[in-house]
Amino acid sequence: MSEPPDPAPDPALFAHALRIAEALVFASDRPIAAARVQQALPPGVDARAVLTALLAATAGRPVELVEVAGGFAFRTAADLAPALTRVVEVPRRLPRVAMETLAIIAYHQPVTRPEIEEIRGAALSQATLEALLEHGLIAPRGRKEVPGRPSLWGTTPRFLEHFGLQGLSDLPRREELVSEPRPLFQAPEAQVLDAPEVFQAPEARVPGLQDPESPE
Amino acid sequence: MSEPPDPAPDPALFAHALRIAEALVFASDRPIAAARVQQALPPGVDARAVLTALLAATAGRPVELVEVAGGFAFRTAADLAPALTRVVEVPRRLPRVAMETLAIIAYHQPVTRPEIEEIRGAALSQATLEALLEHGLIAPRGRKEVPGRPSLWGTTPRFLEHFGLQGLSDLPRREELVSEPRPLFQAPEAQVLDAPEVFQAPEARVPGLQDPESPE
Amino acid sequence: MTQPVLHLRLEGFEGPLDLLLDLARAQKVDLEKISIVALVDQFLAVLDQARRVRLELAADWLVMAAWLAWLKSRLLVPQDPEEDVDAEALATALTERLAELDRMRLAAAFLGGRQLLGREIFGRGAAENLRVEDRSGLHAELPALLQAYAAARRRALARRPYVPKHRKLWTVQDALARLGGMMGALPGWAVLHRFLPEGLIDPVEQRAALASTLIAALETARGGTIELRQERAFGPILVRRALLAPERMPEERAPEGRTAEGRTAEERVADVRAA
Repeated sequence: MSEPPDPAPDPALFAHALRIAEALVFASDRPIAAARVQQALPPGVDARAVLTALLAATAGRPVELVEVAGGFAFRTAADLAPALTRVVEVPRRLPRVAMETLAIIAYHQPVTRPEIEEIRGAALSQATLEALLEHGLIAPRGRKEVPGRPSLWGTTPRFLEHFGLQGLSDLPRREELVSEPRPLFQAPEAQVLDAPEVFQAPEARVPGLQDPESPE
Repeated sequence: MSEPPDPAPDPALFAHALRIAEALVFASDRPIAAARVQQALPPGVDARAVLTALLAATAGRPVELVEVAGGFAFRTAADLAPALTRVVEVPRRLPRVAMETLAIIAYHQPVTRPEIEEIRGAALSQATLEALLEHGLIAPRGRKEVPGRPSLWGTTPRFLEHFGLQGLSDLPRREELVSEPRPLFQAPEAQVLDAPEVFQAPEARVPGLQDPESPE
Repeated sequence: MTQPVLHLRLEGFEGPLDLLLDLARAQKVDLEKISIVALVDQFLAVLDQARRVRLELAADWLVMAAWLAWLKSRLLVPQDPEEDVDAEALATALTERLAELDRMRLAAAFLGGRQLLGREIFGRGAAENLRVEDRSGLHAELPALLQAYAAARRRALARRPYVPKHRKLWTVQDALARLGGMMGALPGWAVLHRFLPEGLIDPVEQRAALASTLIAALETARGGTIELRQERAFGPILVRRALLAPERMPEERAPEGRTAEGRTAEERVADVRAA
């Protein structure tokens, strides 16, 4: 605004203006401009002068006035931050693609990227592999001696730690997870042959749906 | 809380604790429980003692510590209201029906809507209940096991905060709520209000549990 | 002139109880000591004036008026000992309701007289967030890992085009040869399954081999070299070397078991397929 009409106003008035300014900055939900502070002050008191005095008065206090973009605001003194900040752990979930990739590496290791893509039936982005690497869940395990010598990937001890596993053998067997065809008469001598079920095909064994490349 | 372990701790440590407590409570817009303050303090310093000291230190400041809704918060001093409301946009007051309904809920909680209507001798509009809900002043408190299982209503911590109450025990006792012929409440010394002063709760009514040094 | 004012007045009351309380307060005595009879008269008078302005009045006003008129008559007439309603008790209940409504009014006034947060008193406008989120951790659960594997495999398998599998079927000729070769070493009854070729995994191939072996067994049994037996339907089929006339080939002789039913080998195969 204009020049302060009185560079040394009434001390009591100035003290009251200081109180108003402090309360106003405190109550404002964003940094408050000097012009807005001016509106709340008694006439004849310059907001700039009041705010400058307030900057000096609150310096060293646990909460100090600071001038930021757009105006004035109160901020916790920097030296108190360690005592006040409470660190909250918000663990992230792996995205679905990363989780699937990790699972395939766990079950098929050592495995190349093209093999992972083959198993998932979808392309695998470099970013996904890098995210798993960054978390320390997978590590390269040499190269496969085929044309192009692709890297082989395997899981790390950190992977076991994360998922609470003693070892890879703690993982459930693949057949328990994916219903792939089981052999009917795997061990004929062990089969109890008077059990009539032997002759009945279980539903799961519908021929058309079987894995063309039977794994076992 | 338990007894302060050390009635006269190291002054430098206590001063540091005061700074931490001030910054911690100042940073939040909601009341902070003493237990939360305790977590941030150096070991061996009792939060209650620090907060009591802080109540005394900030009394009369434009932004003072008050005990409200089971915790501690910084609030602008009452005498600055006229200057602040000139700049800060203030919400409208609740209509009379809403205030009466709120009072009935506060005194009769948990209470059903038919019970509120019975006391008021008039139907209660959905809009009134919704307005109170929207302000966060009331909340459902389960259902009453009577035919129709009507919802039970009660007041929230925000209700206490909104009206500057430490707890429900800060409300005048029912016996004190008598209009004529005799005047009820002594007008508290400093409160200047256009609302009838008779309804101001005197400090003497602060129950024993709470800090004897009332914030007001 | 007063009529429109009265009209507005009644509108201003939140129901009959509200008006009653206002009238009771006008008696300027303790609510416990109000005169119910006087109160009733005043209420009816107000309602009467209101009705002169407009006939329609809300039902709850009229119900209250009727009830009050009845209550007044009970209070004035000496108590009938036979009467099961106690007018005094009803009057006390009404007084108590008025007193409670009055208390709640005062409570509302108490609340309204407080300095309100956000109106007169202000809290910190821009709260500082002292929480720091540490998102470096990993939310890892084994079930999620396993589900991911199963989901990836299922999806990949479902997407793969169906390619009919090349099958190596065990022919009746193969079965005859295998049966003949193994018969010599057979000491007694043996289960037919023992004559299936080893290493068959595919269930279709297994069933084909079973059918071929059964046909071969039936054929051989017809030649009299072996005997077949089945204790019950779907039970195991047993095979042994024939004890009598090993080289004979009787036309009509049927071995024991289900072949006695006179069904052809092809029908039996059909049975096995259907199983």
